[in-house]
Amino acid sequence: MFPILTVMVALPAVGAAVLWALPSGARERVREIALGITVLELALAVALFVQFDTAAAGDIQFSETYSWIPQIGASWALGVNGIGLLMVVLAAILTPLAVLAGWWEDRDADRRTRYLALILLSEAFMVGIFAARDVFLFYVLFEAMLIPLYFLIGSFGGAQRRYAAVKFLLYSLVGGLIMLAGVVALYFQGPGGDEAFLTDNLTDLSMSTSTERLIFLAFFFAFAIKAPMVPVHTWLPTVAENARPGTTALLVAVLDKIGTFGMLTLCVALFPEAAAWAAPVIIVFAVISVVYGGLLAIGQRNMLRLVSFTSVSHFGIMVLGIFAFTQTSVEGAALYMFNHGLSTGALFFAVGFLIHRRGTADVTEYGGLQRVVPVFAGTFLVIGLSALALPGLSPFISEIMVLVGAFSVAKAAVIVSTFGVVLAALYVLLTYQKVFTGPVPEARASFRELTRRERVVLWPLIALMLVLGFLPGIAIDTLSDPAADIVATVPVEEAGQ
Amino acid sequence: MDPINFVILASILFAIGAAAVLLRRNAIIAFMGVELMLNAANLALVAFSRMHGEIDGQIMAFFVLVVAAAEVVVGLAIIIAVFRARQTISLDEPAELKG
Amino acid sequence: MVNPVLFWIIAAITVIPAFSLLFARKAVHVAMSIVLVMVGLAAAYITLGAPFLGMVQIVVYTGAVMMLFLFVLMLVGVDQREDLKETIKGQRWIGLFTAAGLGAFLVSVVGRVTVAVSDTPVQGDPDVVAVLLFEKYVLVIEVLGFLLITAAVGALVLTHTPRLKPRRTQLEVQRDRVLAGADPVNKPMPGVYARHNALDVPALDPEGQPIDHSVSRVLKIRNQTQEGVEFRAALEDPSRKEGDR
Amino acid sequence: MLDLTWLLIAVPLASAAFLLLAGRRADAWGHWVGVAASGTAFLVGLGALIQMLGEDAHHREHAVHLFSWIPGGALDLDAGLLVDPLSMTFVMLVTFVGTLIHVYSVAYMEHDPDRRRFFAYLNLFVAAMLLLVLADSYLLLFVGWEGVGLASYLLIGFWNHKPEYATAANKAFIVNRVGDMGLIIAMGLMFTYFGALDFEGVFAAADGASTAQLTAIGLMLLVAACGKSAQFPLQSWLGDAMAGPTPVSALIHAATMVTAGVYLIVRSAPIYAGAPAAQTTVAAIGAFTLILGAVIGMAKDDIKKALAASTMSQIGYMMLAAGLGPVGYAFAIFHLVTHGFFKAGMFLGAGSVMHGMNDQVDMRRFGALRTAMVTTWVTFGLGWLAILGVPPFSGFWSKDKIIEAAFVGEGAQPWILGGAALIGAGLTAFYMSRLFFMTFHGKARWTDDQHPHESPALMTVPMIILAVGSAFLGLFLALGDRFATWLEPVTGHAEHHEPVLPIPVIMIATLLLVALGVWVAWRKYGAADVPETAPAASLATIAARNDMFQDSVNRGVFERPGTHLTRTLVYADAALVDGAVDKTAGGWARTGESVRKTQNGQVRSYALTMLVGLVIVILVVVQGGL
Repeated sequence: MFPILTVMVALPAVGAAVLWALPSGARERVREIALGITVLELALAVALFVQFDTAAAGDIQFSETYSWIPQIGASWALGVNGIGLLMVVLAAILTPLAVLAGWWEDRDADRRTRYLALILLSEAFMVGIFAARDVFLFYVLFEAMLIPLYFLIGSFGGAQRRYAAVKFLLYSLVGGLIMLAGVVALYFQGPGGDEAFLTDNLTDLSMSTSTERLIFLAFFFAFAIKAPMVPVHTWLPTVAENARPGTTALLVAVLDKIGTFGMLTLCVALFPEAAAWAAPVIIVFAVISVVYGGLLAIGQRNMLRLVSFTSVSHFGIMVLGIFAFTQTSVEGAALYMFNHGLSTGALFFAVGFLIHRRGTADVTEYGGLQRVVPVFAGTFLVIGLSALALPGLSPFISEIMVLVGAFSVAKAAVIVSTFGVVLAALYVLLTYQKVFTGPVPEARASFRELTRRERVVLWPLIALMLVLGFLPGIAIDTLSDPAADIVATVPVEEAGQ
Repeated sequence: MDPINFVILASILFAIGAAAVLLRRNAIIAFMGVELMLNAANLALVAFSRMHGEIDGQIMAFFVLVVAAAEVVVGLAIIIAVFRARQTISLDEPAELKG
Repeated sequence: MVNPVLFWIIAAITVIPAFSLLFARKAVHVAMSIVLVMVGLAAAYITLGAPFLGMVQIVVYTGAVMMLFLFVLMLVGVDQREDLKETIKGQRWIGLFTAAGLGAFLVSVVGRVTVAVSDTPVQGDPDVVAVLLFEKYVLVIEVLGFLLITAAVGALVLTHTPRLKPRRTQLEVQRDRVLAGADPVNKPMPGVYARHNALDVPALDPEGQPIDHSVSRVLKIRNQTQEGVEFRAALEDPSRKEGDR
Repeated sequence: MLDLTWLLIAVPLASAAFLLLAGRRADAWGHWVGVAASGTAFLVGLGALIQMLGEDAHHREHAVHLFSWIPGGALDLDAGLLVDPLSMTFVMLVTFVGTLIHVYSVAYMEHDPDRRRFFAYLNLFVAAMLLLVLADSYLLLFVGWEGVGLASYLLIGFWNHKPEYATAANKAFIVNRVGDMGLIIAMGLMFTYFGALDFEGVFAAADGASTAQLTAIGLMLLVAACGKSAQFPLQSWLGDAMAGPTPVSALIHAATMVTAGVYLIVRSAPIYAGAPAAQTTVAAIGAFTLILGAVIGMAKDDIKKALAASTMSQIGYMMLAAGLGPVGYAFAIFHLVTHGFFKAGMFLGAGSVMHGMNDQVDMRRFGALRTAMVTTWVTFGLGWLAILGVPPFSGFWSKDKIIEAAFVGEGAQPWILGGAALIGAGLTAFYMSRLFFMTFHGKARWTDDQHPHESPALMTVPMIILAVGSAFLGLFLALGDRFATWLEPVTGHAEHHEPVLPIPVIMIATLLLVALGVWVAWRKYGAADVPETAPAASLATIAARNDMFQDSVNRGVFERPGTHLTRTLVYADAALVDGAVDKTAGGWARTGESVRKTQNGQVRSYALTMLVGLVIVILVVVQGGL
């Protein structure tokens, strides 16, 4: 069988190497090359999606297993179920758009080459992580991911980019370190042998309750940092403020999903009892994230920080959905991971375009632009509305599935979370109001309408959100079975909130 | 008289050598302190050899002697190299090791 | 057993000079004291039944090592005096305390130990040692040989001053001189006939013309030079006779 | 034709999308596309209505399956339309009145450079409202529900270059969102208790559900309805919503948006049937709001705001009726329909007045317009008579029935609700007459730059049509209880209950109060001179002029504490949460700094350290060994 997943990991990685190897003279067309590679990757992802057997969405498909370090039982094992499939597709969709969105950055061809190579490298790692079927491989990629990101944030970005990069690195490393302890502990609990780290071999382990809980917490902590949950979220606004919008879009839209993805496919799937034990507390933190993120988003003047706080809020909803352990809520959370990627990605891109025009992310510097750039305003509004989960756009479906699905388990949590709905309206509309409404500014001609390239970045995302808003079945079909499997493993406890 | 007294003598010489290394800033003098420490060890070895009636202790001392000679050669060469570079042999001057 | 008197003599000629390590200001003095210590140690070895080692000690230490030290001191400058004032905070007292403590501790421990002394003292004569060295420990000897060679080479490398620029050939030196405006050959020497002190008389070129710059600038300023013309005139004067003027 | 009902939503939606995407090229003719889309929807609806009328009364409920929406898993939901007499009523109202408003807007917005966009939003509004009323599940209804909110946001903020208008738009959307919370929670409850979100499944399960469950759902639905229908305590957005162009106000107040709440309550009849407490709450909220709206309406000098207050009050009537159960459902919808006509007519009339008066909205600067704008005067007058409930105009047939129904019941409830409805009728008569007289009668108080003139035919024709409706629709529908019978398959058969007072007494009392209201208004505003600036007034009047301080209350209770909370949190996030991390990192850095100092680069110092370590090791070894 054609090793499509390995190819999908290798393609961008090789592409990055090629870009690096290009002699200085040949770097003029580097953007086109990078775009070509990412589009090819997207084509592969589409092929993957088409080939995917929806009827068996709960099973791992496109499996590949090669022995890697048999001494410790690590293997190069890839494969996706429905959830992993969607995340791989999401990564493949957003990377070419990130390349396009950053088209105007960097006049210097060498610098541009470095940036694009790092983006490609990130894509390779992202695909690898979402397809990893081996806990050790997952961990290695999880940590390796930090390398391109550290440079993406630290070398390309705003005034405090170094501070932001270090902060990001420290947070991630702390999480990764604790997770490493979990990985090692898991090895000793596992069956051992050549394939000790395959996730298939790690389910249904018999270990003592306290061991299981500790390992669960080790993994969960790392993922909670990645999917920024209050109170370990503060790295995200700093990074968002200082990194390039394109980088942040990839980071928040795809990479942070590793957190929720890991919670779903590792934490819950491998340690169901511990997950059920910890769920009430986690749900409390999730709800705090929802409200806290929303309130802080309202209080921001910097649009990049604002969007990152909205993500904190949305991640709270995803975590709530995961740890409510009902079929609908888990489906909704998994779907939200995808939809949030589209929505937030588009939002960061759009804010990036604004900053490109005016050079600041401060909302108070804007105003009255609706009359000047109506198309931009309309596009921005639609993207903003997707962030507040307006029906008709896909985030709505996932959000309502989480809220409605989790209601039976955690009534109080859901009721408090619905405040997030009001807060979402506030932060989106207030931002739109400050940027686009009000008296038409004096220097109206200096503000350019959305260019064709920018439309190519934003409109496909909007189209996708519309299609999935009305026909979410395309995605849900691949999620139902995995969600059902996960829910089935968790011991049901009737105690509600 | 018991040969153990030579071991006591060796201990005293060793302590004096160590104190020289710690307290003198002249590299050559400190280096001589090192030599004294080595010789103190040798004395102890020979004394043990005498006490146990085994000749191997002397052989060990012989080896130490050879190694010490090699060490002196290299050490003095280093001192000269440093002197050429800095015109001083004070141990307090080279502070590149500062963290 | 060892003669106590001998022991005390050895103790005296080792410990007392050893203190010069701590108190003597001049490195030369220290080195000379250490020579004494080494001799004392050699005596101790001989006393303890290791005559070969004692000889080697004298040859190697007093003869080679300490001489090497003295050579280095010559290179570095014998008169390098050391300021005994301590610069590192606490170093002197902690160092003294630790060293003294170590010594006291070792002495107290060793002093409490009683070891049965062998009744059959071995004598480390050269033939005995030689057999042992080249039979039982031959491999170690070989390795030590390597070590010594390496150390020697290392010392050469360390003390070697590398030539940073290529050596200038004579041709280059000469070319630079001419380019700088020097005479192509040696400067003409002043004076033709030693009728005066000759330094104040300019040389004559092949055409018989005086060469001004062959006379020291200083003499010209002092007006102590002779015009060459005057001499030439005298030279060409047919009425000139030997012993005129 | 019934199978084509999806066109009702699709056509305006497609038209909206087309108009938005077409760009400036479509500026010249785009508005006619909008009118055509709305008109097409009306024709489709009309076809469906005719087909439905041809069917047996008990087979008029049609489920139109559209597509599988959320498949698989526990929440298996299809998108489908429910076409029954109730939704058909709304379809006709929305498309008919909506189309008239479209036509009117062609002329009203003629000079606006963004007219094309305006029509796109109007079409979106109509499509969303139709989706709302046609949906066959609460979730799909919610899509329309939010769509209506979005469209209203876009239209209220249409002239958003004025900051206060943009704020008004935000306010409308956000207050509505508070109501939406109720709907989301209600859906959560339904899914938890009944495992379904479609009407069929929910209503089937509601039969066996406990009162507590149904009450909880009912109250949450009421919260949603309050938001959308501007009922107390979520009424504050309605007045500010006048920021939008006047046709928008007509659309919001007559055909779409505010009626959605009433629809939701009536549609959820099976839930309220098992939750009397929730029902009573609905009625109480309705009664309170109808008085509140009327009181506010009495003090407003802005013609549009007075009309807005009147809407609030009239919707209060409908909510009151809806809260009475099967007795009132039909009348709630009946009043909704007649109100749709006369309120749309009056708003369009107000727009016509503004059109002729340079966008002046202060009634104190109007007066004597009957001479200048005859058509407007007549059509507005018909609407006025209708809302007053003067027989035989439309309002009489619907409102009188509600007042009668309010008096049905036991204990104190009928007296309170009935009394409120009765007093409300008198108050309505007063403030509407005040509005009418101040605008069209008395002396002219125009400013110098105003030259009132009649509006073009494109504006007057819709007004005339609506006026005819205001006049006769009620009579037509009331004859032989036509309308109640038509709705019976949905609302259930209402058994006849006797009010606590005889019906003629109620009717006469109502008419007397109305007459009194008109007379007082005439004395004060028709016959007497009206000062051009508002005179100093009592505390009560000031309160009414300020919407009963609703904004101050909101500001004091929610906005200011909210702002402070946000600011505090932003500060705390930086200082405490982030600060804790930074402090930890800083602490380690300082530890490193101090440890670094021991690496002073002095060889002798290192030697000392080594020796000390050696001594310690020897001590440990020896002491341990000895």
